[in-house]
Amino acid sequence: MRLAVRKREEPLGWGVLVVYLGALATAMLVCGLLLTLSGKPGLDGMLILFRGAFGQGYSLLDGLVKAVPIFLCSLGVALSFRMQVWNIGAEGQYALGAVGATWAALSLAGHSAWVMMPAMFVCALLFGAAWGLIPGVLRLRLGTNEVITTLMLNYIGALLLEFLVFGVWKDPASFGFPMTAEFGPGGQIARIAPGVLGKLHWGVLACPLAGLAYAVFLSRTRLGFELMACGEGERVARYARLPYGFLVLLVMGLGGAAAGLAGSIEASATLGRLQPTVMAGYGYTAITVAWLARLKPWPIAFTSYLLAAFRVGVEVVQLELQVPAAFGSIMEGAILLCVIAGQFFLAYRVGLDRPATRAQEAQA
Amino acid sequence: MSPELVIALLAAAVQAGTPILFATLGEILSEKSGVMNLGVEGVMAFASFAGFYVCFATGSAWLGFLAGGVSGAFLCLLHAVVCQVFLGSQVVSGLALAIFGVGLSTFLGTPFVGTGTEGFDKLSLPLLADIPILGPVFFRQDALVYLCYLLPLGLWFFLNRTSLGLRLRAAGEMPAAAAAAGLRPRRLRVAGSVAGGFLGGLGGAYISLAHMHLWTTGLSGGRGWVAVALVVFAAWRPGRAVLGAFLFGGVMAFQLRLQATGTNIPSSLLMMLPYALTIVAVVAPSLRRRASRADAAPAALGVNIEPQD
Amino acid sequence: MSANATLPRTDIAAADTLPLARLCGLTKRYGRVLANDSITLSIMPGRIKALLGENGAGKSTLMAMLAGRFKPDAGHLEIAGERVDFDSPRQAIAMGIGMVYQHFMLVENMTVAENVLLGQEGALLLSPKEMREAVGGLAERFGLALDVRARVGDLSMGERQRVEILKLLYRESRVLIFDEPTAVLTPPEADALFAALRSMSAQGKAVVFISHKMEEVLSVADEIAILRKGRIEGEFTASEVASPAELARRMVGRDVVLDIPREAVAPGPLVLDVRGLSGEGLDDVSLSLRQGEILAVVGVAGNGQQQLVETICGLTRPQGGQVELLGHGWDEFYKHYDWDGALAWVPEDRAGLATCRSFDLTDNLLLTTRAGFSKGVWLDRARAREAARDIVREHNVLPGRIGLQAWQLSGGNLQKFVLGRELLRRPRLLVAEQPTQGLDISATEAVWQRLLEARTTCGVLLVTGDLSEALALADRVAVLFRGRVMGLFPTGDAAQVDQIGQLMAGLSA
Amino acid sequence: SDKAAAPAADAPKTGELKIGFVYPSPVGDAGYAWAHDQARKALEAKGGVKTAFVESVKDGADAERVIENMARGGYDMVFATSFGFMDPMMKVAKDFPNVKFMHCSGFKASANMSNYFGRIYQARYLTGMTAGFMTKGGVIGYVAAFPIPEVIRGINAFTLGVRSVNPKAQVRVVWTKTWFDPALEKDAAVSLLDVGCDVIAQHQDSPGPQEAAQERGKYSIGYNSDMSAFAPKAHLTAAVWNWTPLYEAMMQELRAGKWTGERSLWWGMDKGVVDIAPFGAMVPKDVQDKVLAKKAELVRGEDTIFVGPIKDQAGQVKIPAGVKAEDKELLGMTWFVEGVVGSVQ
Ligand SMILES: Nc1ncnc2c1ncn2[C@@H]1O[C@H](COP(=O)(O)OP(=O)(O)OP(=O)(O)O)[C@@H](O)[C@H]1O
Ligand SMILES: Nc1ncnc2c1ncn2[C@@H]1O[C@H](COP(=O)(O)OP(=O)(O)OP(=O)(O)O)[C@@H](O)[C@H]1O
Ligand SMILES: [Mg+2]
Ligand SMILES: [Mg+2]
Repeated sequence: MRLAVRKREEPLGWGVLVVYLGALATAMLVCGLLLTLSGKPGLDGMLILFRGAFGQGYSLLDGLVKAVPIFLCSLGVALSFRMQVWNIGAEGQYALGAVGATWAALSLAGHSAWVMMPAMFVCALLFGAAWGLIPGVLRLRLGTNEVITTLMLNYIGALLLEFLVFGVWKDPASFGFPMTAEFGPGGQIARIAPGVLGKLHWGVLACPLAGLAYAVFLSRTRLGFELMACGEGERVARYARLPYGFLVLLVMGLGGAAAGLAGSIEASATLGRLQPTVMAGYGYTAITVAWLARLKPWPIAFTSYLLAAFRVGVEVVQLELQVPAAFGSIMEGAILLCVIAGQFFLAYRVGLDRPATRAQEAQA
Repeated sequence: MSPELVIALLAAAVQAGTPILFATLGEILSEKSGVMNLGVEGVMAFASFAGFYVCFATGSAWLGFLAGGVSGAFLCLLHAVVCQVFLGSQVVSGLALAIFGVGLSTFLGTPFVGTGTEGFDKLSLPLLADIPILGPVFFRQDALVYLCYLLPLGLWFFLNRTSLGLRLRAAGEMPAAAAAAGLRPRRLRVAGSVAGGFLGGLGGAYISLAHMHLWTTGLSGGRGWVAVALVVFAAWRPGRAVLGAFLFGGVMAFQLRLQATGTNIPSSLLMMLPYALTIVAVVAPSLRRRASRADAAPAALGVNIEPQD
Repeated sequence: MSANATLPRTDIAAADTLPLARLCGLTKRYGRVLANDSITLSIMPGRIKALLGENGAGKSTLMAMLAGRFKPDAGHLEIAGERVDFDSPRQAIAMGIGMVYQHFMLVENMTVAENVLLGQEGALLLSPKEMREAVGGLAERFGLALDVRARVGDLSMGERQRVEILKLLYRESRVLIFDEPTAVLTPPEADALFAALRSMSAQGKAVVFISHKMEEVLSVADEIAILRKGRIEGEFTASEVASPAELARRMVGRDVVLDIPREAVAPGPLVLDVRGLSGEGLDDVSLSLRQGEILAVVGVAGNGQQQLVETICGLTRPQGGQVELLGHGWDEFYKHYDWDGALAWVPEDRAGLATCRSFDLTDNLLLTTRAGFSKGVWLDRARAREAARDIVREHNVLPGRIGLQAWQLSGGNLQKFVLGRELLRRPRLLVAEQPTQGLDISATEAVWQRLLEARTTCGVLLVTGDLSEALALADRVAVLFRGRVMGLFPTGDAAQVDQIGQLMAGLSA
Repeated sequence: SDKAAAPAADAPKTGELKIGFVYPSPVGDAGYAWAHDQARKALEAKGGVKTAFVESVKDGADAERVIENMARGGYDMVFATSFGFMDPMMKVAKDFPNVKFMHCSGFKASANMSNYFGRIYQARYLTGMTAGFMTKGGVIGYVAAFPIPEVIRGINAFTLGVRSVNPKAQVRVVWTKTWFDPALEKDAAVSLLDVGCDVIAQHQDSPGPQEAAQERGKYSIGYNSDMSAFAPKAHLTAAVWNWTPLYEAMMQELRAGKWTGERSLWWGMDKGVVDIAPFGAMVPKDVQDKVLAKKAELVRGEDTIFVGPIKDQAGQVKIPAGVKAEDKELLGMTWFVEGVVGSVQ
């Protein structure tokens, strides 16, 4: 008898929940221990974390607001990961989306929302898509590795945003601080019901729409099917006459557009203007989320929310226990590592292997 | 720019490139064995603290340097366990490691912020330092830079001229073949990953012990991400990693000097230079020819070894 | 054949010699599947043992346990009379057991010398020169022509196999196991392999080889063991078997028609016309194909077959010469490419190219037929499921559930499914590459039957390295060598047919 | 302000005060947030005040949430210490009229929100004088983080100080686009040393530039706090923050029920919020005396630093002779004075 590891033939069903909860509990245990070691109440810390993340109506809403850009960026990268195109450039595409929306908002300043909003979204989508298409084209035309180009374009995109905000777009009324003028009422996404729903803004609607589009596109349309088939490699794509090149451009473009949309929503709804701090690393978080969720839309939504809520909760832990902000990173890292390790049990069955022969079977 | 300034620029490029080179070589080693580690940033951050701390506590710079390597190896062991034992996604695990390592270094290091250490001082090599141009650029650096000159050669030799190197590459190219040849690819990968982490850790320790001589948080400052990108740029070859790291360091040093001499170009645009140049450097060769097969990533890079039965 | 007609002997070891290796009651199960059920077998020095059985009978599993890759659930191994337990291939290698796996275990990005020495380097430091000399000398000694500096990825299948054999020789293995070694070889390469096997067994080594080809089993093996559903069905010496047909009967348990009657079908219109195709490794290739006809293109792999197929199937544009498909020029045909009623292609690599590993059968059906199952931008999966179910039923694809993913199907069943899918497209030109490679005899029979039936509605271009397959199916044969057509003649022309072997080697008649 | 007159003062507060601090960066960095946190600790040490802080908070939604959480949590007063927290704080202030809000480095205010800052440029002027005396080649390097008014104002004051004692000297600026990357800041300093600078000043949170100067045997000017520990041989002096007086004054106002919104508190050397660090041993006595004499003026409240004529880089007069620049102008400064070499972006 010994430990045997075997690939599961059937999906795990409800066991999934057990596995994830187990992984989460392990991570919490580690973090609680760490807290205790640094002289803070470990158990309390974890309770505060959960209270901060899920305890009140407004904390739920705060998590939701924070999840919006993560979710959108994550959908974008998940799409390209589906066909093994390693777009890790959501951060840069997000920046360009914010830039695009700002450009529209500044050019059309003073118009009504009916004019400004569509223009801002279109510009954000286009700018983000264009930023995504650059590595796409380079890959198709010159075989350039997209990992490196998208990564570098992240830096360049963020610097481009800075260049504009520190330069030509700087608001004369901002006392020289790097920020554009406010977009004005027509260019700002309003909060849905400030009293009741807190900071929740209309931009959140983009999430179900994008998520639904993602799910329907992949599972119901021919192009979506072709996209997933391309994920099996370029050779299969050639054999099955799949439009590989077009799809590479499509996923890079759509991924960029999704990230761009996130950027524009963040600029318009939560800042109301463009400033460098719009860059908050959502594009990188999105990659983690996409992988954890195994590129599936529902899990992406769930994971984005969880991660966002968790970050909200950590702030409360900071406030109440005065732990350094770095503790949040440690916890996040620990949770990720535990969950990834835990996913092992989703795909494999571990058990004690008992030798059985046909003779024994006959007896049974 | 005057000749002296150019020489100073090149010398600065060598120093700025050194920690990146350590980390890039480490990542090459890891990826050659089939383990992609996106967490280099975390490894460097953590190692920069560990290196500082041990140097601070023992007073020995070399011990500190070693401790940087060991701590990097330790973090990568974590990565190896998650990916090789639990078959977790190497991408996520690497990203998690980056978050974790940076957090841990800040968490542990906060009480020591601002503490100085001895570290490594500049050490002119006799004779060599007096060679015109080359001397001031290459041979008036610290001891670790000289170590770093030898490392690419050593890594190349290890990968191509030793049996362990051959086995490691086999584990990265086709673990099943390695297993059939009686090797243990999983262990080889863990070893490759840990050894790579050791080198990455040395790069981190370099920053706190030689580049700076003090500890504060955030020392790695994004250099780990650059190292990951440079591996692709270097096409997994130690020699080209040298070029990449020093080029990157050089462009960074160049734009600072351009500002220092007085220019009207906005700094945001100047800061784009290293990144834009990296893209150009990756694109340019492919304009002429398709990348050769030897330039390709290890065939099983990032692909976990499935359990046999 | 009923079980009591011939008493199944589970062990025919001679009592006086000690077996090199003995498998004692080996059992292995995969989940619900009992792959090997207490199998006992002796492997004798100086003898060649063939292991025969249908797809999934458990041959590979059994040998993988002997080679230390898998651990048996029950039973044990004896090497030279001593009981051993292998934890990994390392111990098996040390005990002198070497295996050439069906899918070669070679690192494509390394040289021949590096592959041979992997794990056996001896010293800590490597000297490329010494490595080359060691491996080169060995290759020379055993007459295996190879460039030891070459990258394995650049080698033909036959050459790769030689690398695998070199590995075993270098390790001085005494038990040599080959899993379907000839599946990817052309006849001349197979002959060379058999010569090597014989010389190795003459040196006192024990050879075990797995095969689906009756003729070669009878010509090479000293003794034959038959596996069925994880159990030894019988073991006998090769001389006890009179003919391939008898062997097939013993294996499958029923009569297998090896000679499928091939009635001529009235030739229809021209479906393929290749004139003077050159470039990309091809040199002035001309051939034509009519509906109702099977044209076999034979040759050693790597002589331009792939380029020819890729050109015809629309992956590469012809550079020199002309290709006419169904009466249209190449450009025109592929500009108005239609999934239905035109061209279908059954590629050699059914697991990696023709299907997607992790797709279920419905999605794999859609891979080439999706245009027929879509309304506008939407995909009609319900209808595709019906069609997949039909294929599974009609072509007897086991285990018959369309929800299974491609990797869960055996090669033979996957091939039947791919063929069914491609025929669903009602092609008028069917290109089939190595359609029965690695398939057992009953699956082969089924595939052949389908191809012959297909003739009535289309022309079939059969690209194969298996001469017997070409002769059994084709109306005409074209021999390809270094991108040139060395001969093109009807299979009825006995004189020319005898020359095929020479033509394939580049010697013109 | 178009709002109603400042609300009447509250009733005096008794019992323990609950005060929240929001920092844009980790407190561990010996820099900007650290300086604020020193004052927070001083408050706590004095007793009667319970404080809490959240560090590394991003502008925008994150800041709003953190400030709001503090307001909800029953904090009496919240200090937000970064310019980017201004708008979020405004939003929260509207929803929580009973909580007092203090925003650092901005310009907006409301009934229950005031803003505050310190005239660190006064200290910079003094350090500039020191550098001007100590430079041999007349070229001084300045490693700067972001081209925002606060930094530009500091560079200008510094340069004016330099030129007040060394009219030919120039100040070369290198932007790092980061508040905190020790290695990059050090590299930037090295690049300045390479072009002949012999004193290095900084508007950065890490001591990286100090190290560079010491390694090359040149001089340096610190920032935020006394950085002499990092470079004892190079460190001439530093422009340092001391927030304690301001924060303690706020506590007193709060206790006495005298705190009001709608105010802009821009405190300088006279109130002790900014200062210079003790001089290094290498600074000659007469230099020290001259600088301290100027400091005495500032301590008396005689701030003539930005009194014209002041020309910009192109030689155009920006502040006419005899005119003292208004605070509003200083808050939005986006041009370099004559003597600065470098791009203002
Ligand atoms: N890794 C595995 N996991 C689960 N089942 C397996 C695995 N490998 C083989 N099997 C099952 O074990 C049985 C024996 O497989 P095996 O590969 O030994 O057959 P084989 O005789 O070599 O077939 P073939 O002629 O196709 O090569 C089959 O029923 C197969 O489905
Ligand atoms: N991991 C696995 N889990 C379950 N079944 C498996 C697994 N791997 C292989 N099998 C089964 O093992 C059988 C034979 O596997 P193998 O890989 O030997 O096929 P193959 O030899 O390529 O087939 P063929 O010889 O027909 O080309 C197949 O029926 C397949 O279903
Ligand atoms: Mg098999
Ligand atoms: Mg097989």
